[in-house]
Amino acid sequence: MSITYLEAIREAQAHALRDDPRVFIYGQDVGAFGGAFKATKNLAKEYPGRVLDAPISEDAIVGLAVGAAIEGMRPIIEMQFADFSTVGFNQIVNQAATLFWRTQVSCPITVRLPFGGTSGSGPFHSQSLEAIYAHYPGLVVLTPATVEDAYSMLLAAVAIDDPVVFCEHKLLYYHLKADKLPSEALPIGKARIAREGRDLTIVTYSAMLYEAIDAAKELATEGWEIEVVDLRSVKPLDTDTIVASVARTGRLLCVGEAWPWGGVTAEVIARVTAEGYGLLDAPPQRLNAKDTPVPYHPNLWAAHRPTARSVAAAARNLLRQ
Amino acid sequence: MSITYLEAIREAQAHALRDDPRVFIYGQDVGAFGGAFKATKNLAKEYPGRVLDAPISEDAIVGLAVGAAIEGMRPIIEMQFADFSTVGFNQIVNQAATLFWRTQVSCPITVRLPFGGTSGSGPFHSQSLEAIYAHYPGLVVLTPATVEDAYSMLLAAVAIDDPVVFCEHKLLYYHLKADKLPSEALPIGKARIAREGRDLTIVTYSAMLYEAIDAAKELATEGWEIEVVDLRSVKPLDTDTIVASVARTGRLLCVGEAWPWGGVTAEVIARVTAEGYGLLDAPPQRLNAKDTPVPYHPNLWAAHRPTARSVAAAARNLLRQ
Amino acid sequence: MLQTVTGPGPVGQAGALRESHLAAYRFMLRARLLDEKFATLYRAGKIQGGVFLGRGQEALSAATGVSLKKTDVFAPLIRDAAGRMAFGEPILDAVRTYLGSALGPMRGRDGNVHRGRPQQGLLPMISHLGAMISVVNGILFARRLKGIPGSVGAVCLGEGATSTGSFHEALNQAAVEKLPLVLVVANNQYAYSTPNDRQFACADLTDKGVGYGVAAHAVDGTDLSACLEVIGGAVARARAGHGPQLVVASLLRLCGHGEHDDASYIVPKLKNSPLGRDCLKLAEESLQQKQFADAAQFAVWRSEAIREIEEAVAQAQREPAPDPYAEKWEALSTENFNEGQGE
Amino acid sequence: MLQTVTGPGPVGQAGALRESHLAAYRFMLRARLLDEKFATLYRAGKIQGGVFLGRGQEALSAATGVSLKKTDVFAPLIRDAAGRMAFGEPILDAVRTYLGSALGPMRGRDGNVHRGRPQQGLLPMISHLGAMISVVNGILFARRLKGIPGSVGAVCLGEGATSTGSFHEALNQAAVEKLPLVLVVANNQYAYSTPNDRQFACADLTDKGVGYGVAAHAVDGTDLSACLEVIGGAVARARAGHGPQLVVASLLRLCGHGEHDDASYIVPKLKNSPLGRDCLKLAEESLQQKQFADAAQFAVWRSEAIREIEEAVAQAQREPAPDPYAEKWEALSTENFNEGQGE
Ligand SMILES: Cc1ncc(C[n+]2csc(CCOP(=O)(O)OP(=O)(O)O)c2C)c(N)n1
Ligand SMILES: Cc1ncc(C[n+]2csc(CCOP(=O)(O)OP(=O)(O)O)c2C)c(N)n1
Ligand SMILES: [Mg+2]
Ligand SMILES: [Mg+2]
Repeated sequence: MSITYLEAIREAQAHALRDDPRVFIYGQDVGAFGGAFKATKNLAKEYPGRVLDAPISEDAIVGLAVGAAIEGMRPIIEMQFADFSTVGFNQIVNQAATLFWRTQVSCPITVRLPFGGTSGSGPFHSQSLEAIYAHYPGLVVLTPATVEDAYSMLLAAVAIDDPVVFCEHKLLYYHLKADKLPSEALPIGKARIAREGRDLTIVTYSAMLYEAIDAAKELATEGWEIEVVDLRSVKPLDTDTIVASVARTGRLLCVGEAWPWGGVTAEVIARVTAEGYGLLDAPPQRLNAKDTPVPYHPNLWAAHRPTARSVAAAARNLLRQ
Repeated sequence: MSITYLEAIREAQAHALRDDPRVFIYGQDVGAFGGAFKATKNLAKEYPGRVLDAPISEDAIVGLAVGAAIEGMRPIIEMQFADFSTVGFNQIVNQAATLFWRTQVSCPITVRLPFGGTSGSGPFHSQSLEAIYAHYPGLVVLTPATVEDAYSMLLAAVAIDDPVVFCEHKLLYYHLKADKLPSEALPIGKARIAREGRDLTIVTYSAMLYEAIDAAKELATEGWEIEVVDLRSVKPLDTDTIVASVARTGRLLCVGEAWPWGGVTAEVIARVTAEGYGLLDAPPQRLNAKDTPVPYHPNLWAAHRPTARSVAAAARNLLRQ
Repeated sequence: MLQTVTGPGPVGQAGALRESHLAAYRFMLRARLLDEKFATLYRAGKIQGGVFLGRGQEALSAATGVSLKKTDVFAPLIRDAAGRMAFGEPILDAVRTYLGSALGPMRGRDGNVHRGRPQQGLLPMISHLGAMISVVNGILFARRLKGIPGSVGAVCLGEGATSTGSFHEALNQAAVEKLPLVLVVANNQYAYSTPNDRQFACADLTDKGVGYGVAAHAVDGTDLSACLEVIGGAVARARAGHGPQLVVASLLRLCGHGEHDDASYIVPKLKNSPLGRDCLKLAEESLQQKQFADAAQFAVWRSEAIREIEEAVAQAQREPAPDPYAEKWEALSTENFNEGQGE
Repeated sequence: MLQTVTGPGPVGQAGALRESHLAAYRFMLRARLLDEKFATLYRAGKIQGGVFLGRGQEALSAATGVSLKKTDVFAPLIRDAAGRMAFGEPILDAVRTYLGSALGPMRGRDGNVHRGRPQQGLLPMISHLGAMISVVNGILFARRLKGIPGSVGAVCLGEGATSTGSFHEALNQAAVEKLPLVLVVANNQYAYSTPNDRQFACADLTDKGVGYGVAAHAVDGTDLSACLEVIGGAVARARAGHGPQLVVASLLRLCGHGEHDDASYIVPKLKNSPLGRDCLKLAEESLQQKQFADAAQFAVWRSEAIREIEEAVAQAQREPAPDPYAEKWEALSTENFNEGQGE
């Protein structure tokens, strides 16, 4: 058996629907059609009345989920693309994210954001919005990079009593495969050492993990041992694991697919320099997408985002310092 | 004569309307009423047909401004509170911010955001959203801290060919006064040394400037000379001026009123550590609001945001290292 | 948090009518007096943040509150002191929130009109207009999923808020799901200073109903009997499964947008029109005419209400303010996910 | 970028009618053929990103385009190849954008249906549905401020997009400002896979007009003559100062949502209903019946169009792709405000 990242997301939802009568799914085309990416394939049939097509009304979609959560349900919302969450933005950041703090009534909603760049998708079907949501208090922002995490973290997201923005990378949907679904997982909020090393730490998450690992492999041929940390969750952020890794390597490169200003990479560096300053043997560096919208054309797209090659180049620079 | 920060904003708009027929103002209650804060007082009368009340439709308000900009106008949009820009969000970050890059047609709109905490205003009339807008490519994000800058930077904003998010701090509206309006100003994108010092650099912006300056005064009585940098513009961000200051002081404390995750303070630290690492004699630190919504009650509000006292305490800690 | 002010009255339909009128009137009266108290406290500098009054809108608001069951859902807005009390909100919740008592339902985190108790079906508004409607939809939707029948959700709104995208998306959503939503729009002719002709261009706001496939009902918002009848009817229809109901009440706000505002923009023509009549006075006249109550009775109720309000104020003023050192600075309910970074 | 395909015809009203029919038909035909070419290229793996066709919607789209002047404003959507060409978009703009030529109007930065030339009044859509309407409002509003009279702005939309808050806010805004906006809604019964009964609950989408104070017009979207008449009329009314016009066309999309979609969710009942008829075939029948043109003429036009398309494709395929090294990675037009940080 082999299961893709996308199938894992579908399985997690099936599992949640099966085990928890409070769970329902709401979003555009998620019903009979099974979703734009087929992440809810057959679920409407298997769980009648609990997987429902929504109108093109992102604000009302999220609002409905918050109300249902107040009433004790555990809604899973699918945005057709992360980019469209900007029109449901207010309900996420002001309604869902403030509810518990204001009222002590928790707001267990999961907002699934199919996100990130894919070739040819252009400025409005490629965005990485994890930093936007992480800036607001009251949200948990998850960025699974593996099939196993896609499954276990989505299950965990549904079980969390707080609103979760679940960033699932579209580039990983079909290509990333695992042999089977996991029965155990790291807790939410723990980062993972995806590859061990001692010369430099690359901190990254989601699809960029694979660029980082490829870069590490390339650098291994040059004799460097690169440690790669997969954040898994960008809020909460596991500073301890990062600092411990930097303590071993003395060098830090943060890699993110989002725009540079105030992204995950800036946050990681601000934390490491505050808490683990003495551990660094060289200035911490970051590598992000360029500060423009995500281009449509494959040539431009490939140059807009960090790649194994640009990660390796940045790492080499840093190793030389 | 004495002029407030709010009056300076009104004067800048009057000036822009007078000198440039392409300018008009659109927003809720900005017409005969003169705006919720009176930032457009009398302008509808003085410039008939060019200062118009809008319906409660932030999305359409910004959209209209973008269309007018395409047609060569220079609209100024007033959001009643920055917090409500979340429902006009998509038009700002996806329509306005991408237009030039996609089409080479520039989008000279100015979106005025009365922002920041004031006592008793609570979670939805107090937010600081500069980091949210700065994360997106294609926007200029300005945060004037003085009466002079409120005036000259708003005039500059209207003249800029790109969309500007103009963050004007409500706490400064009435209390901050100057003798007269400036005839010259630093260019947009240049930070200002608001106070010179040699022991530690505090980088801050907007209303926090005054907490930083008060902290510096307090620390001066203890023999410390604190340099205070007023960013003025958070995007573009004047890294050079910051690094030059850190080169003089060896210590960096970043202070912001916004939430911590991925805020201006994280961005500043990430830049300084990348570009001026060797200049630091101690780990760079940051001080932000707490990671919760902005509380209503004055007691809580005062503890939620950084104050001269907490800034001084953080600086003292850092000076000891 | 339930309170009832109706004693056992005459039986039958006439009795029920008398009862609902008297109940609603008493909530109107208390709301008016409570609002006046808040205005006084505001002028004395005792209140932080904005004070928003329902003056002129009490009939509509009270009629909404008394038309609901305590198991229903209610999302009031800034002018709904009357409806809140009618739905069961204790005066003390209002007073504590306005005076910043740590014992209020929002514990100083949110204030004034932003109070509520979601678990009792009373939603605390966020400020973004229109945003509460879909939340009420969600509660009604969830109850349907859970097989809990018969609930209605009422949401109050100003006419200005009908211009928001949230209003549109949520009303359409309710119509598609055929939810028992009652949307009560107080058309008080202004949104802050903005007159209706800068807000919408339809001849009448009830014209919006057909475009959503939603029944729409117009009512004279100054007339308590009419409000009780129309809103009561709308609530009954929603409860009976006829889907969302849109009620549009015409009236005038007899005060500023908030207490900081002198409302000088309200044109005399409107003030002097039937819209400008005081619903509380009209209700008193009508109750006397109907022989449901007399002036002496009004006076008794008034002094009872004043006493209750004064007691609540005195109590709240003795209560502690929130303590920032005892405050948990945590936005998430999952304790270990909260981060203190950046402080 | 203007193109005209109408030769000098017979004079008078009958002549104008013939001319507009033939012009529209030729744009329909070209759009159909262009779409088919894109579908073929897509299947051959020659196109990056989604391919969205207007099959079944060409009559409506072409009628919209031919009803506009070149100085008007047009915001097409994903199914408007016909309307775009009728408004003046060269085939080459479409082909270059779909094939990723660096010489296309979006220079590889945006693709496929996201093309346009704002300075020629042709707006390149962002993806967020409903978001273009207020932008068109802004252009019309600005022209009024500048004293440029007589422009109309046409915006195309699917019925699904009527559920967006943006649609609502913008249509209301246009009504309040009495802007010469023509909103053309293609009710093709589905939004992606979502059928109308999950999208809205009004009996007919034209019922929405009255709630905005906007004139609404229904039209059979499969019937070119009807589309020309109704949209032409709506454009004329908008131009004459009667404020926004809402046109709702009933039809069916005769293809998938995009070329990746087999549209298996479209129920046979609809396919076999009058909505499912092919507007292009109907137009040919009608043109023949009206003796405006005959089959031989159609064949000539068809081969002309094919030749033009093939030439454009051949040209675009020879053109360079965008060069990432020559690319300016700058989102702001103010050169020195661009930052390279974080790279
Ligand atoms: C989305 C949004 N934009 C702006 C505001 C600021 N605001 C608060 S109340 C108000 C006017 C509301 O008018 P209306 O809906 O008619 O209610 P009324 O005050 O007349 O009862 C405005 C514009 C807001 N709360 N939400
Ligand atoms: C705000 C927003 N939400 C979701 C989408 C994703 N999306 C793209 S097209 C589409 C369906 C559109 O249906 P309709 O408006 O009826 O147009 P049609 O495709 O039928 O022509 C959806 C949901 C989007 N583009 N914008
Ligand atoms: Mg009003
Ligand atoms: Mg459709």
